[in-house]
Amino acid sequence: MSQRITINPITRLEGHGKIEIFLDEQGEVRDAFWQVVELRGFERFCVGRPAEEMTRIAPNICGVCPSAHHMAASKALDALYGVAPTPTAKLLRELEFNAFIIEDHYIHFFFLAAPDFILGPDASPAERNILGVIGSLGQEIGKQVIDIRKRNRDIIRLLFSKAPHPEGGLPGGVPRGIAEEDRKTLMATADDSVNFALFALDLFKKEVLGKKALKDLILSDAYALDTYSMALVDENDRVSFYDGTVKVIGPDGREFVRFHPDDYLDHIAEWVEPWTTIKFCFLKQLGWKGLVEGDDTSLYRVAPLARLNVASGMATPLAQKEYDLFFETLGEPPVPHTLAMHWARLICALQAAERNQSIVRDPLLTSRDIRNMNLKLTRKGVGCVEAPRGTLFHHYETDERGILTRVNLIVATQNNAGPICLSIKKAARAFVRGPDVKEGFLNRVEMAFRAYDPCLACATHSLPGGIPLVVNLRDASGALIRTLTRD
Amino acid sequence: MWNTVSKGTAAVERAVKQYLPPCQEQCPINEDIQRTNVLISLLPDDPETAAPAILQIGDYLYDKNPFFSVCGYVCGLCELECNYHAKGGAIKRRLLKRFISDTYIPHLETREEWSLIKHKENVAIVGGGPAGLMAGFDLSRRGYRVTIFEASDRLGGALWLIPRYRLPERVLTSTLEGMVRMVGMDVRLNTRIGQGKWTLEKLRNEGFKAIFIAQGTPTPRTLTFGRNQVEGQDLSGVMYGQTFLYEVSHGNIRPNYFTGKKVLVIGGGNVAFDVARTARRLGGETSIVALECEDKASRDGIPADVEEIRGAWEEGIRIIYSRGVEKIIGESERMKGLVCPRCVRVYDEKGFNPAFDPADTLVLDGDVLIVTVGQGPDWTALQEEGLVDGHGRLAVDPVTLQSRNRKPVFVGGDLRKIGFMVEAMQDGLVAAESIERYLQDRDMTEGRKRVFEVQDIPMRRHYLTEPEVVWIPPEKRMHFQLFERGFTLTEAIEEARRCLACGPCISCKACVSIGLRDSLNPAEVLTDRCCGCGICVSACFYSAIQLKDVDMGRISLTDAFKCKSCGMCVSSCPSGARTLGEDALEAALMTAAAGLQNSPGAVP
Amino acid sequence: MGEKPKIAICWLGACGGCDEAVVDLNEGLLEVAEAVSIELWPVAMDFKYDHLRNFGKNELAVGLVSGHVRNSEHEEVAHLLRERCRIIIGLGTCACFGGTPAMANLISREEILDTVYVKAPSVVNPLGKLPQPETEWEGETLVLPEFMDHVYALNQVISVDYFIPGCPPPPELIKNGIRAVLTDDLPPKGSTLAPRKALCETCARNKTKPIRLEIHGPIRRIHEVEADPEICFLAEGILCMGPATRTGCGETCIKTNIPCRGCFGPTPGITDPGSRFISSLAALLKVGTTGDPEAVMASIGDPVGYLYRFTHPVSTLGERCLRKATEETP
Amino acid sequence: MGYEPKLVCFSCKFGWGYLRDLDGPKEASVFLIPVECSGKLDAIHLLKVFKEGADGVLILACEEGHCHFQEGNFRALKMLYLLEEVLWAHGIQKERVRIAFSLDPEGRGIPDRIVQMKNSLAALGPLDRALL
Repeated sequence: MSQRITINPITRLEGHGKIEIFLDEQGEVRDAFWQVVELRGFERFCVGRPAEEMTRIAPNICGVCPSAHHMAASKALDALYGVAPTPTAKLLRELEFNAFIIEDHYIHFFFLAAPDFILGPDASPAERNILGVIGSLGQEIGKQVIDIRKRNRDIIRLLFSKAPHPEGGLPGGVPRGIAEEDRKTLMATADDSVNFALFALDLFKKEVLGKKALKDLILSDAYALDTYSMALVDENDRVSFYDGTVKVIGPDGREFVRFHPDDYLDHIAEWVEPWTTIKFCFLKQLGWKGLVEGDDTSLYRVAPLARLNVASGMATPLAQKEYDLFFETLGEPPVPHTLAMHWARLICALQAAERNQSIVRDPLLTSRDIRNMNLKLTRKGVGCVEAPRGTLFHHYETDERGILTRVNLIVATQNNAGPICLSIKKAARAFVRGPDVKEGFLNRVEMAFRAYDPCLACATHSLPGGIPLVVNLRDASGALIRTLTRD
Repeated sequence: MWNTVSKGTAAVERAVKQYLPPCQEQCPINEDIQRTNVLISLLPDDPETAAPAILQIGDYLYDKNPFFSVCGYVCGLCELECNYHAKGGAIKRRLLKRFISDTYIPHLETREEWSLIKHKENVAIVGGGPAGLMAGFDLSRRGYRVTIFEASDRLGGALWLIPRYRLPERVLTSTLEGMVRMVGMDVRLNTRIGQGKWTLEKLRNEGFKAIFIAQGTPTPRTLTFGRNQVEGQDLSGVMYGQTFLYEVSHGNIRPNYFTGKKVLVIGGGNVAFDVARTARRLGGETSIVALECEDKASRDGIPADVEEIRGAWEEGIRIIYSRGVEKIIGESERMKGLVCPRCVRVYDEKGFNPAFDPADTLVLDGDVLIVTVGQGPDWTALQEEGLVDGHGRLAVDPVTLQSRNRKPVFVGGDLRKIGFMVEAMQDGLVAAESIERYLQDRDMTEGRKRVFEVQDIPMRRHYLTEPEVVWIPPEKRMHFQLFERGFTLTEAIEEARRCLACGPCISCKACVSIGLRDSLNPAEVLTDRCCGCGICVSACFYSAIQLKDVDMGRISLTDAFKCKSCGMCVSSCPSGARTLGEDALEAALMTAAAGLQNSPGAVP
Repeated sequence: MGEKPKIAICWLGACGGCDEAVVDLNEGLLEVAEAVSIELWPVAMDFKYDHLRNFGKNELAVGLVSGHVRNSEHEEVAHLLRERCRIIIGLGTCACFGGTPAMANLISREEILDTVYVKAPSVVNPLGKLPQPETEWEGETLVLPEFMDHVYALNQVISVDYFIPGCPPPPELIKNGIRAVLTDDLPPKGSTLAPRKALCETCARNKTKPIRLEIHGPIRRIHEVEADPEICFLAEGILCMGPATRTGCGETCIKTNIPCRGCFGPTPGITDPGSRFISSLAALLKVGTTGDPEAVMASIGDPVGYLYRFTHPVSTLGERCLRKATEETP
Repeated sequence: MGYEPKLVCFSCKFGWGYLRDLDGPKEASVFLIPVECSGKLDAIHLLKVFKEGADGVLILACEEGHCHFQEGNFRALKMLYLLEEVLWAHGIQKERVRIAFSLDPEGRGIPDRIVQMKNSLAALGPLDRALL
């Protein structure tokens, strides 16, 4: 009598989705499906809008990583109007983007992921959340987390009006400059962010790596996946967020391809499955080979772990030290351990904080020259950034008046869609057995996708949908035997 | 059927503090110009159905201005101030009134008089000119028993000096006769007050409780040069403009009376031009000698209207500017010519004080000389009646027109101050009001002086150019028929439509009067919704809206006097903070919506 | 009843921005967590949906529901929340008016699916497969929620007691909203917990505006122009939806020198701010004697995109109602 | 041909048919709404009428330069140009809204303008209400 387990809705992530697990007669997992249920159609209803409005429409794709879409849209507009941002504008954009990387990585680690580590995967759902984390780490640390996030988001609000949904990115510039008086608070924020990053890493080493059960979990085969990896790297092959070329390495670590974001269509393709609204990205040259890992896969992973695997190092000293420790502990790149993404995420946040430390001290920061006005409409523009959740592409085409005729988006979590499915399948096979399934084990299945910090609103940017995770157990005929309630 | 109501909500509201269109503010009797213009613009365009409608407009005009038909031929004061002046040409208001009067005069002749109960005191009016008649008309309407004492053999006074080619006789006679008949005034012709037989004292004894003296200015002014009279004015061939026009109006001058004669007319005013153009029509080779210079804009500019000058010039009349008359050359008791030194200055700070350059003298020869240098009142009668002050000037209160010396006596018209016909009519109305206050022993001056603010020109993209007024070609004008062609019905409607109706609704209400609209409530602001964005200010074409900072922040305010309740601001307000009260449009939309839903027309 | 009042924070068709706004209460979030027990908050807490089903009718004090309704599960959840929460607050512009994704209402569902899954240049979909409500896999069926062909605002599906607009809603408004519910000092049902007037009321640029606000000649788009930070955008011919949008956001966009796009929705008494603003623009745009009105009006480029960016489902043409007749409206 | 297009006709009282009481013979599918001035019309009025079931709207405005309220007719024209794209986005062709600038005090021309408009609407066929 085969069984079916549904985790619906999946929680502590951005977006709506559910997991279906099918067991065979012996209670072994035949297969598991991660279903995303959102679809909105930004790519279609943005056609007809003026291109420059995209820096205000695109952020509405996702409330957790709107700055990523705002920045990708700004860069796409730069390309569309064939204009480079003024040096000060570029600095201000990087300042905001790094601040966003910092606050976004910390909301994921502390709000969404930490409950599984600090309280443990088997903690009761009622406590297994941010309030539980603050309860166990103490109000002091809780306040620090909240404060550092607040101050970085204030940088976003200062430059682009709102967080979430920053607005006003313009081709070749930014809407407002920074006054000299602002510099003092910016410096304080940047410096404190670096200190906090180091604290977070120590916390991770103590609370996670320090606990044998969790370390084994990280190193366990259940959470390992061999796929290609893709990330943005700067001119000296270091991890980069705002700009750079896209580098892809194979499961064996050898460089597979390196391309300029404008040519993304030659390398990235999307596959459609009827049972989910998300599209699965794969390497076009290899063709779709199904949801498989190992040598003959064409799937690739993005986001923090991929960045470290792909780049030959971090762009800032302190982060570089953590980078070296990371590979000393987990082995030569490419590290397959999915849960290691949490650690990589903190290292990336450290680099962003260090980078901001130098940006806020740059004399050019407060100049008034924030707009490059010689715009020449080229009617096509691709903007690419390394969003917190992975490489993000915005591709716009317009008519002669700059009204959009085509919009194509490859969004961060889409790159990870295939690998997430595989990780969930592996975790389900490892932890789910027989008719009575303990809730904690289902949570371990969810930990498989949480590591990726998926953002389904982005991934599907097409249509909203889906309700939070509900667990139903059905017998082979599909009749409901028990509904697993978590209280 | 086209019908204009003038009672109830459709009545024009008495102006308190108010904007008026510039034409009405300029008109001495504040005629309802805008209302009647709009009514004309809404006339049906085919003559039969239009006629009764025109009569209704005429009746409305007649009610406040019995002389409106005459005004339609001679007065254009309102056009000088028309807002359209600067943008495409003033509205031809005079011709519009003339258009109405062409239909109205026959109707007036057979119109049934008003039945008025004359229960109040007897009032005597001395002088049957526009001022006297207007006072009598108004007082009779108020229930006073009015008797008009006219020195000459007909009413009308100076109106008879206006030549027939400008004012047709029938229009004048019907108007004068109509006024007397409509209000039932008692008229005593050929009775001159002031020479023994009739004195103010006698009138008092006859039971007249108040007397209004408006004898006008019958005596023509003689020609002077420096301090003294110009000699030679008694030569034959020398006459005075007034008496000349008076004789013409009586038909005592046979046509081509001046054929083959050279006629010289002295004077620069409209009357001088009337005289010259009449002389020209009587065959005379006419020239005008004016003291003033050609440039009308300058202080010494010639006073005659531009149209008069153009008409005279077209009719071959020579105009000689800046020339005085030093001497009249006579030969065997007949006038032969003039000695005319150049006039270098007409006025100085003290007033009329012409200066001449004797070196530059021109000698003009001519057979006839008509002196038209103004006219004055009959001073002796005034002195006898004790109406003058120490300096020999008329002792009269300018606001109430009451004589300072003798309380029951009131003075007005040209006698008091030379002016246009409509200014004399204004004096008549003012005197009537004063007489009633005097007789009812009420305060004489309270609420009399009312100042109106003038509405400026509404904003629009295209301002239309004025229609071209057609005159008979000059060579065909040598007769006393009208030389100016009036409006046809379509032309009148077109020109009335061009009127911008820039005055406020409450002094017009034409559209309410013919039932086109039922309410005119000004736009109302819901201050709890208005955020002070100012879009309504630019939506209003009449600048009736302004933003004001009040304690609750910046909100918009509507000037109820300027608002035309047209609804532009209501539809433009993004917060829906403006409303016109219950609006017929919303109601009509509801019914249409209901109708649309369940009406058939479904897809087959 | 010493127990803390229960609240649910749930998202339907949403991007998570409103939940981020709740997180942005920062320390306030801890205070809220003290005062109430959060029984549902998918983005941050593991309470599964069944947990909510176990509550009785109106057992929860308030439901903070963000996101519009676009598929069958949204609708189901909306009704679920309505039954269990005494007060439902529509949180954020998507819940109140439909939000940006509601612009999809102008495009048929089929065309969206076709564009996203077949025509997109990066898609490799030889068989033209589309997401299906049901998919068979080895004897099992995988179910996806059924997508409606229209995006509904929340109160077109369930009766909503109060609204907190904004994209995202400012954290102070959320905090005041929650406090108002807990201390029960609430305005009449159906009202919006935000200031009542339009943006010009509080916008600093309103003071320096010319007396007659007029736009001569074409509208200028934000990338073509370096706007003066002191002068009203409309006075410089740049489209700003401020006059048609409720204030309360602190004009952060305008302070960042970019014009308002109307995310706070209409002011009280107005349901379709976009269409209302058409007439305002018709009044503002002075074409001048020689100008060509058609060209000047066309200079706006994308009227639909500006006017109905956030409010299409509540606009005159876009309005539809899913509510069953039995639902009493607030 | 069963299809009878439903038409709403706004007419300016100062330019059209004020000399004849307009509620003449009632045609089921024609709704005549006199207004003080075409400029007073709000975009929402037109949109509501389409939403309620109209297939077309005819606005009878005064001739250029002859608006009693100065520029109401021009205001209406500007509003219609702005409305065109909004209507088209909802599947309503711009031919379904027409504005005529003229003066017709007797309203003699109104009936055949309505017939003319209904014919052009009939040619367009029933309004596709998918997006309404």
